[in-house]
Amino acid sequence: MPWDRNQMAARAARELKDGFYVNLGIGIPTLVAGNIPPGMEVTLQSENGILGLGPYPTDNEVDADLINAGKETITEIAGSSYFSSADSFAMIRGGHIDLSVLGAMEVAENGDIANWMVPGKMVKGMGGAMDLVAGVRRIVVLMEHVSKDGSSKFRKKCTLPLTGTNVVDMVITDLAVFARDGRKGPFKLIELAPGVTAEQVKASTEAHYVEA
Amino acid sequence: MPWDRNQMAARAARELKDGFYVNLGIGIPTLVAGNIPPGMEVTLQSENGILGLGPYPTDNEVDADLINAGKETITEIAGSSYFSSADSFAMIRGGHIDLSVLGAMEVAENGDIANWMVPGKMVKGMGGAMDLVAGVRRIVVLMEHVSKDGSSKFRKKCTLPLTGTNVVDMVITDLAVFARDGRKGPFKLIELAPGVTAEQVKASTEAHYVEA
Amino acid sequence: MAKKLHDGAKQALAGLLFDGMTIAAGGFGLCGIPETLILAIRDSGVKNLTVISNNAGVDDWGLGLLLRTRQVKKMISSYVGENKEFERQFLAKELELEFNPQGTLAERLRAGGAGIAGFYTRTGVGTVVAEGKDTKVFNGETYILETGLVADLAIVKAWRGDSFGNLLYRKTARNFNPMVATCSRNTVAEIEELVPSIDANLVHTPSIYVRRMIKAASNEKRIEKRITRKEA
Amino acid sequence: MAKKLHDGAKQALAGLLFDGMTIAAGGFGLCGIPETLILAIRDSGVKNLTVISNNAGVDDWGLGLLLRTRQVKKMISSYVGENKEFERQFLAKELELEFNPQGTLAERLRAGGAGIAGFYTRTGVGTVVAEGKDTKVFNGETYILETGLVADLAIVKAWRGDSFGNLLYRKTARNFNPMVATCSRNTVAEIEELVPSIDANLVHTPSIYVRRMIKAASNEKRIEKRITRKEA
Repeated sequence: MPWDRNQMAARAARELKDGFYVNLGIGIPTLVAGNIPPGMEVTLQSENGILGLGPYPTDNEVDADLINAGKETITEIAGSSYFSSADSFAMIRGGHIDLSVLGAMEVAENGDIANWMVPGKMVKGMGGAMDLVAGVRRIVVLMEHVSKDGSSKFRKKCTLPLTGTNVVDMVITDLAVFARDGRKGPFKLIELAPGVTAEQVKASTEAHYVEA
Repeated sequence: MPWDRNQMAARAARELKDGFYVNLGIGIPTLVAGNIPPGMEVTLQSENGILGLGPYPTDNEVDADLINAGKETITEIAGSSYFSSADSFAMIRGGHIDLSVLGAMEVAENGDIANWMVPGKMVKGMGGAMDLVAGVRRIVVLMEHVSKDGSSKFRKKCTLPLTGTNVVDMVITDLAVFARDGRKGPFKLIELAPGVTAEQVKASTEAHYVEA
Repeated sequence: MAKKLHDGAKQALAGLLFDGMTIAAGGFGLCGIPETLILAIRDSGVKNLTVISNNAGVDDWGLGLLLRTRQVKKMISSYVGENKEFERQFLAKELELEFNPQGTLAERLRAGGAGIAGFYTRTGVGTVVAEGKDTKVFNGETYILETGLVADLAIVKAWRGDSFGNLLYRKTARNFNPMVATCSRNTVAEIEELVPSIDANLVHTPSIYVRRMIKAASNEKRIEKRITRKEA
Repeated sequence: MAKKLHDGAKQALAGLLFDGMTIAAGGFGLCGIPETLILAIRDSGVKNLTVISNNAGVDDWGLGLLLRTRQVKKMISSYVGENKEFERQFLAKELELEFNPQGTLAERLRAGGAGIAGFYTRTGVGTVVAEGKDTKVFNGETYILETGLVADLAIVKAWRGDSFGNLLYRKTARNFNPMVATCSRNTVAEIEELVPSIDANLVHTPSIYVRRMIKAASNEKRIEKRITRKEA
């Protein structure tokens, strides 16, 4: 049975290590926060200028001056700090964030990613996505294995405008996990969702990858 | 009678305007601080990271964490702020400082300045001098008219390694004041020290300039 | 010294507005936006504006107000998804749009304020963002050249300010405000609270960057996505 | 989380030192220098160092201690006038020296920490500093290309730190420390005071930049030019 969204996020959470500084994208990646193993200290950054994100506020705690990059109300925790957008992206671009979990529309077998625009649809903008994929040390993508029309989202080449080239280290879908080291060589199928077979994955994946 | 050092500094102080942010170099330029007209508010910056320099401290006020760019103990005043060296030079390089008064070994008739090294002598380094002449909106040089060997310090060309090219707006010596607008065209002799004649200035100046 | 604190937004903007000008505005979404100054710019009727701001407000608040009145010719932003009027004008080609990656936009504003004419970043390499831009290889990696941005007028929102013009921002309402404050010779700040002094060691924006200042008349601080959890 | 606070300088530097490495150090003159860590680096005997620091200490304090023991191969600085042993080694060609304008040095450290490979500045145009460097014209003015600096180890001095590694500096002892803290993956901070917490809104260096931390054992804070005025 394929992983559901929370199970996908839980699988991504297994990539975290104690002491990591992590940026989580909007959508499914935000579910990773709820799956950090107890006892592990992971500090979340949001690119609008906070290190040390706490949970959503209670009604009494809501503060219009305290939001995340998804513009949702949040809270601070012990050890938090605030900084400007320039300082925030200095942190991101300078390789100080250990890992980012992002959603995607497409990932290519060479590590390219497309997650910011669909030609013909209204373009909302890339926000911080291009900076994150270019700057964070390790990029984990969380996405459905196939799109609504059934086509593979892990592809030979991206068809949509790129967010970054050769930047993806791991792809976690509802069916399987693909990974590679040092952004070199092909991705390798390293894990299957329970009950999903390697053949099923093969059949629904356009990208070339190495079998486990 | 030529101006003495304090009179030169007082002449430089007449270039200040209410509300100016000013950086004063080491040496004679520091005397400008004592010559700011009463009632005029001028904020002094020091490039090691303070805006709003106060006077030297009393014995009780001495604080090792509070020095100016000349490494002298200083004080803060109402409205002061501290910042990093990067932020300090962003302020300087970005053209936010209205005026700087600097010493010089040589100034050329095209506005070049040399004030950081003498070949053959030990080189101490340029410190912030190159950043100041490149970034501050208006550069006023305070220097003796002639060097100890009697040669003109306001020259056709600088002979010493340059600090900056075409950056000087005004030269104040013990004999006279030369100025030009917009860093274009020749300097003009605009003022003589009391009792000093235009002929005397002419005789001891190598640089071409326009007579008053 | 010429007093920095002015009685109102109209007075603080007097002489600083002209048609066709470039205005940089602080804020992220509706958080930390100079609400009062935006309203005054709308009321001034100044037009053909190029506006540099990470976002473009919503239909009826923030910079969306200037879009509605058709005062904006061009936006330089990273994300504009929250504004239907924006979409309409853009699709009708009534509005120019230049997308910058958010970090590139923040750094371009800092560079403009810091006298850095251009800088090399990996952000956007191999994407549409790189089109037409110079590239250079450093240590085997390709970087693209981005340029500094300056504005004819910068408007920022701060939490606290003193009479000298030193500013403090609050929490994530800081965002783009500190760089925007540096990118113009004409920076006007609106502050929520005027305080007698700010600890010199803790100032966010030094007074040198603030030319004029007002007490904010509008502090609505709308929340775009109010998400809460139950009390424990 | 692995505890950032270590018992002493030796422990905090364990595994981070190797011959031929590059070390960036905060401080301006003798103000805000990581005294304790410099002493520990001296005692470690590590050699052939390239040291990035605005100044080189004095003969018997600060980085001058590492010059005296001949542990330094090269200095990258803006001003080194206070050190006779430095002069002797330099004139005897025992020591390499790269001068950077002070603002360029500060910006190169920030750029290195911020993933900016290079930037264009007017500083040094037409001087020896420009020799061998790329230039580019922006808006009719010539700028020179300077590159980002990174270090194998960064050492900084802070006033206060919390257990997370957030830092506060004091007055002009801040100087180069904030950029130096960002320019390495291995930043060790020595703090004068350990505090339970620092207001999140007022942190100078966020915890992410501090890998290890110690309480400073040496806080001499020598004054180079003690100038005083008479009591009023």
